Amino acid sequence: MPRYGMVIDLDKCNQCGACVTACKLENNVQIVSKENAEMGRAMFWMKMLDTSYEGSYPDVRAVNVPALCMQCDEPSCIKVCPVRATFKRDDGIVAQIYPQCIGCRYCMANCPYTAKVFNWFKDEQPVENEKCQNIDVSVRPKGVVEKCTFCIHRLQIAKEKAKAEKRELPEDDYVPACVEVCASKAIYFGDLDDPHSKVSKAMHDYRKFTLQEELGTKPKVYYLSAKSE
Amino acid sequence: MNDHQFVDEDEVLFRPIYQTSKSFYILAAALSAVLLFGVVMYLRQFIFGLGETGMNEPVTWGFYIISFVFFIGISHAGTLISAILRLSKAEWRRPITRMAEVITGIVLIIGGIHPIIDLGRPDRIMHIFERGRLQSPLLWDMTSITAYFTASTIYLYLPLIPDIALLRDRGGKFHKLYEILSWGYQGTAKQKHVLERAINILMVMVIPIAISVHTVISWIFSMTLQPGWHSTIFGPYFVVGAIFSGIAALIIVMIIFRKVFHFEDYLKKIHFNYLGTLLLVMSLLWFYFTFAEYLTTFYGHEPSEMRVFLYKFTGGYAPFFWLMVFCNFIVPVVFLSNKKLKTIPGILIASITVVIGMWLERLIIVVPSLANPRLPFITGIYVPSLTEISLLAAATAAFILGFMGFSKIFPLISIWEIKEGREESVRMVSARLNEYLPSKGHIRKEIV
Amino acid sequence: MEINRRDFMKLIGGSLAGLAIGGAAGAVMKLPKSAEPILYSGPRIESWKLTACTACPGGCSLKVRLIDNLPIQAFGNPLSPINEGGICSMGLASVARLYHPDRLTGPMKNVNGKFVSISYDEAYKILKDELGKVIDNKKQDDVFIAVQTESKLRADMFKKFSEETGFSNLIIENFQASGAYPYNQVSGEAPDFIDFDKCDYLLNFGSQITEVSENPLYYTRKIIEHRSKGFKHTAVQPKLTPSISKSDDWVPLLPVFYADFALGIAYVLLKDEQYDKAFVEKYFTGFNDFKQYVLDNYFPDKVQELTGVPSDKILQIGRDFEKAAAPAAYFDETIFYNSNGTENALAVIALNALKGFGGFGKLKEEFFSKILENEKKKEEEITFANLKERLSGHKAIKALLISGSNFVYNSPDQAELKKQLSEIPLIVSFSSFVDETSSFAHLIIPDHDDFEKFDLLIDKSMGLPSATVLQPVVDHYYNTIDTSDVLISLMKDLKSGAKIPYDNYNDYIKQFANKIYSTHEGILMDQSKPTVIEKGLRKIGWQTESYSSFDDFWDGLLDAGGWWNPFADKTSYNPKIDFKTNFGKQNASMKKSLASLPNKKLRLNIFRKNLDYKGSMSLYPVLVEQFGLKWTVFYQLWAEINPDTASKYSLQDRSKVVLKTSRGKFPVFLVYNPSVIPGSIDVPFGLGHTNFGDNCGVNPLAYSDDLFDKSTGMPSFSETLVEIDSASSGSSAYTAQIITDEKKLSGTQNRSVYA
Amino acid sequence: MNKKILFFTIPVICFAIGFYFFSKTTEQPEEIDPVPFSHYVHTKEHKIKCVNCHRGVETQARAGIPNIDYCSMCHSTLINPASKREKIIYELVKKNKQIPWKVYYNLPDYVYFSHRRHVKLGKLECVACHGDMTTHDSPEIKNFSPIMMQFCFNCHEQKDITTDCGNCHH
Amino acid sequence: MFGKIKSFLGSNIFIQIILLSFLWMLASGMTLLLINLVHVSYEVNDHQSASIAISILGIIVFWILAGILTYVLVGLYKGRKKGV
Repeated sequence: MPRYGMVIDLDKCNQCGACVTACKLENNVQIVSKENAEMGRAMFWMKMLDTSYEGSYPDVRAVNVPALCMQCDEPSCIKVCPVRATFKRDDGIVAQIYPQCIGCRYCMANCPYTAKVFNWFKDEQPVENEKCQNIDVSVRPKGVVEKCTFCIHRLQIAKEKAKAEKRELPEDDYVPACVEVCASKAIYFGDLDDPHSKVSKAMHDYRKFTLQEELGTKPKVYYLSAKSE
Repeated sequence: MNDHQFVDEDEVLFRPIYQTSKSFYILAAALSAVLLFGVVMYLRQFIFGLGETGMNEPVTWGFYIISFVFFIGISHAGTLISAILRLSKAEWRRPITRMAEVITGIVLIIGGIHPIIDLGRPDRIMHIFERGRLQSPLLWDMTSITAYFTASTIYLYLPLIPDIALLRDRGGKFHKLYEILSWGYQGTAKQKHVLERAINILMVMVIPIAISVHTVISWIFSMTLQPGWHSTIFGPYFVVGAIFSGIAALIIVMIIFRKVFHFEDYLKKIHFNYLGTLLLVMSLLWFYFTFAEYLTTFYGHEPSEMRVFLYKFTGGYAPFFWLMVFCNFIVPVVFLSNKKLKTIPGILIASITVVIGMWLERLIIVVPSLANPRLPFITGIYVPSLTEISLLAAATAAFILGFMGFSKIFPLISIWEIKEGREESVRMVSARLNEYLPSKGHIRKEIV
Repeated sequence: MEINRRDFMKLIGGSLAGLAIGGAAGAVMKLPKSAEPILYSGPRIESWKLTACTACPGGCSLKVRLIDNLPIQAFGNPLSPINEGGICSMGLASVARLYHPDRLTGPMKNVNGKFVSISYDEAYKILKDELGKVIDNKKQDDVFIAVQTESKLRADMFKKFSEETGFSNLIIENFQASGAYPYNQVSGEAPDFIDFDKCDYLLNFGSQITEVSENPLYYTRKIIEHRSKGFKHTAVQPKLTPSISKSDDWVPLLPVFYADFALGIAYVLLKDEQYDKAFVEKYFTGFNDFKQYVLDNYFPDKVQELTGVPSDKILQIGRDFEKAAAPAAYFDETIFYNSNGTENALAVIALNALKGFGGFGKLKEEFFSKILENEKKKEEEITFANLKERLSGHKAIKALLISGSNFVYNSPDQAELKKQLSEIPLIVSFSSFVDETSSFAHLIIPDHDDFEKFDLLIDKSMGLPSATVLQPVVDHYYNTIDTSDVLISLMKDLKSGAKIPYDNYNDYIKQFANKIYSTHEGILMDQSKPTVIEKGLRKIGWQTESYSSFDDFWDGLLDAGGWWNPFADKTSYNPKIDFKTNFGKQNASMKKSLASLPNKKLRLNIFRKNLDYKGSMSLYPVLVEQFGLKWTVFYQLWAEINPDTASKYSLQDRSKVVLKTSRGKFPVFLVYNPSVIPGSIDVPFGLGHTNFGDNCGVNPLAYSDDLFDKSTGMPSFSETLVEIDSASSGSSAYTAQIITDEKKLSGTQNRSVYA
Repeated sequence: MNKKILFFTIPVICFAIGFYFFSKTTEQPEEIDPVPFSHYVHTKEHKIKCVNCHRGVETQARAGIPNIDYCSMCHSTLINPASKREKIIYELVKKNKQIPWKVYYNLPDYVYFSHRRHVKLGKLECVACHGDMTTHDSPEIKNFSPIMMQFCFNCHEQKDITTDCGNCHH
Repeated sequence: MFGKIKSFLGSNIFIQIILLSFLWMLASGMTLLLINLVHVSYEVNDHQSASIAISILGIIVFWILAGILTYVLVGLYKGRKKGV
């Protein structure tokens, strides 16, 4: 069984935010109304954790970190879910089952990465986007929690293709949207256990770190940065 | 002594059941209006979604969870206190216990509903029963609250039986109801004995359950990794807070009914004195816990913890925090520790501030931690919406209404215990004293 | 217990009521609509088509995903040498434009302030007659054509049109072309590209090179690679943009001072006698005057007091520059967004000249200019400046044709411009939306959406000629028509006997492709990068693939999404340049006032984000949403200020502030940002559309002074002085309330300005 | 007294019933197709396989319903002039007017179901889920075998295929 | 016969028994629920032990409570004065 994970090379990332857009469009993440956005209900499965600044003027540098659900190996969100709506799959992806979720938002309260978002209202895509929704992903009903799934629908389809063509699932067949679009090739994705995969090679880089290691949630999203974070 | 005289004597306690003033109806109407409004607001929320509330990212829990914790806290007034008092054979408990237990009963229902109000998809509540996950603190909660509710209702019901019997014997309205509920109680020795025993068992049982309930509620928070929540003393801290607010609520209720139904010669100054002292003690205890909690945070100086800490002490929630300290510590200590101020009005003021302060404390615990998550980049603001406020009002209204309703069916002060007290306690106490005191003459002075 | 009739009735009634109520409750408890299955009938057959992205000058190759032949998503084409599968936010969002509710469904005629739709023939007739009249009484000079296109071929088509019909006042905004503009002034030709194989030091003047530039995605990859080789990249910019995150060094500097800074560096080179003497005396006419002038005026301390850049910094950069074997001082169109832009550009060119343009390169044989007949035209270019002066002067304009350009939104002090526009008797727009500019039009003949038309985006910035195909993904939904086709038929009708070798634009494209084919060079984009061996084989004239016929090639081109020539050779770029102008004379007063701020005044520095190119963002909700700051400020204009400056004016972080310029007041949400130049306020550009998609926020340009680059006519983005009008002490805890009344405020502001 | 109880309880029970039914009913669209399509005639009489019309079955997630130009491959000429039904489709083909098929098997969009996976890889017969459609001579008015989650579960369990929620729901 | 039943249905004791049975229903319902949850946790095997521990606690408490009430009510019923 593979163990999917991601490595984001911050030294390559040029903070263009294409991954964020790609994520929103790929997963039909709803674009909430202006009022809600101002109330802080904007929904992003992947977001550019915004600029904290290092150094003092004029030698300042901006630190932007693209952050998504860390797909922890020891997820703190699944510990508290009262209805098993979120759980860890065998391939390491932390799934969120929308039809099962009762919307108690306990998992959100317990996610140290604030990676989860909640459907405060019923899905309200602007008319511009209605016609170009991704049909592979369901539109979440109101009142459920959602989060990044490593584009799990892509995995399903890729697997099926591979099976239909009677071959193993090659590394590049399944990558999340954010990885696919990254212009500076800063995001690696794949099987962490497979020693030959790009991602596991990148994972053993000396610059590796994860967000909030001290919590022991064992994120499967690693970051590379020469500056010690 | 002859019966007739007694009935007269306790007539006051029966009066509320048989006589109803106009103001009662007016008040009831007003309150039910508030309640209704709350219901309507909830229906809106149910239809349009939780967006109707002021909650957002990352402040995903708001008023509902706060009032949930708060009301469950209040519930500790009752059963726990009366149980402890019963256990410690404090004679002055007799007129108090009933009200305390009633508070528990009503408030538990209200508190228990709140998590459901808070759900995004209440129509899927059945999922908890189908594929629930017992490891989730929410489920522990569900279990323990149900248990506590059952226990405390029974614990309320059993001491009520003799009074129901009395009411039944008087005849009049609700006759059938009383007949059913009294289970043919006639005060025979055997029945008394059975009742005694049951109550004694319950007494012992209720205390751990009650404590467990609030510990579990505190665990909802302390089991998470949120800064400001992930703390071991949360269990006792919450329990203390709960009892604290409980006593305050109890005092308020007592004083009000004393005034309204003229229970002056049942609820005497001395009762409030004792309760006041108890309140003072709890206040000090609460302060001790709070101090310990925040001192460790501050000393540890862990960055994410400190963000929450500063948010409370100097940041956006500073006003609420300091108001809380003022309400929960300064006011009670001032009013209750000094003889001149420790009058019934004084105690009332103290208790009211305490109730407010404890509500604030729940607020202080729930919101700031969520507003300052571990990743420092995302921070939230929480401004409650009309829906939430009206639902809080509705909950309060429901509480009062419940009490009023109860007062129209059952006596608010357990009559038989009063009677028993009059008949027995002098003898019992003196007997007891004889057990643990050397000489007899000495005792006479004490009692007479 | 016996039940009599009445009881029975009661019972029935009760049960019915119960049933009803129960039913009602049950109905309420049912799943909400959104959770019920959304029905997609149809087989959902998935298909992919390749086209090109036109959101910015880059011209990346897009891979569009269609379900039942409806495009729903766009990704990067992994085989394209330009973006190699990467794509930016704008490209991703672009599909939404196709379905945008505001898209014009057919030609529109402005009948006293209201647009009514008319048939194409009608519209065309009006246009033809009007232009015909103009031609008849020889008034071609009174007609202006404002075009903004990133496609060289489309631009070429317009040039052809102006040639044929004699409408000589043709303004073409094209990112690459305007980048080359100052070169045309001082020398014959512009360099084609930065030669990353040679270049070992990149000094970047104001170009957001990895965000919106000639070829952002290619540059992104290249610069990462470049730096990993240990070469330096220094950025000179007034704002810490994401591009700078990929540079080793940042010199915060206002665009006004670019020239001075560049010459300051030139001084270092000259002083150290480290410049490329051979090149200079060979190609640099008027060098001695230049040298003298620089040595007299630009010693570092002077530059420091002028620009505020510490002299040792200047020295250090100068030394880096002179040490480098092949340094490149790079600039692109963005350098002109300033009233002395051209001068800055010339200074930078001069700086390059001192090192013999070592970092730049040129294609061996000018591949495309062989093919493009109208590209090499060297006479005085008409720019937006001419239009401005014409508008302000009282020489009337008979007609104005607008294609793709939304210059009203993109120019400062719009109130004046709008008045002038409303006086023009005939404005014809080819825009497919009613945007700020085309709202003044009398006639709109909407162009196809970019997913509905043919084009060929040619590019040299990679050091290799490449042509990406822009092909229809769907056949056009509405009654729109390709502007170029309109032009062609106009040419035929207006100029009788005009010999036009193609009957529509697709034909033209095909012919162009045919020329590419006939060279038998290069390969299609359907295969990965050729290996060294392959290149070697090519050198000795081995064709890896050959097409039986042109049609063959054409089909292949469409499938592959483009053509490029990885085997093209490049040469060093060494043009003859001569400087008649001498620098530093322009707007000295402005510089002074910007350098030493008058009291209570701050600089308004408008910066651009990579989500918006010339105000095109507002069409895409997904971009507008992201345009916010720190995920807490959405759909409103914010301003970034240096904490020190803020404390001087006692402004709080995350508070609401009203800024006041000479043109009016506008509210902003003030946020601290330590990277902002002290004394300036940075506000983003791209919000505040009045009628073009999303209209949230404020367009700061509308409030800035009416300044343009003298020769290119590009608007100035960073020379307005602004002062704090009122600062409400709103701390973050009360944002919610603030935002609401800010909305009102901004609304009124807009009205007062646009009245 | 107990009459009162009766009067109380029965409405309550009714309430419960009403509640249950209204909340549970999954209402089926009841309109009849404009084209009186007969599975029987196509499959039994003309020996056409399911796959021939529902072409997606083995290649993609959706089986798909043929549109008019696919019908026209056979129906461009009258095969059996006697048949009244065939005339209708023949007319439609001539006018080249699309048939507004009713789709009775609406999968909720939060369920991922792939026909290819089940038919091609899983080697399932159509009958297994859809029931024997070949007997239907009259046009469909409802989904012949209403498929609930339990239905999937049974099969998955006995064939012991993963019943992991994340596998079908997202 | 029928009359007897009717009178029994009318009588207090019947209603009282119903009331009492409610409590038992609650207790047994709770038990069933907890057992079900334990069963589920075995199905998807996560932390069965925890579930079991919690459920044991819960079940015991509820049964004791039900027991106590029954004891009291039965006791009261038994302990009535004779001849009533």
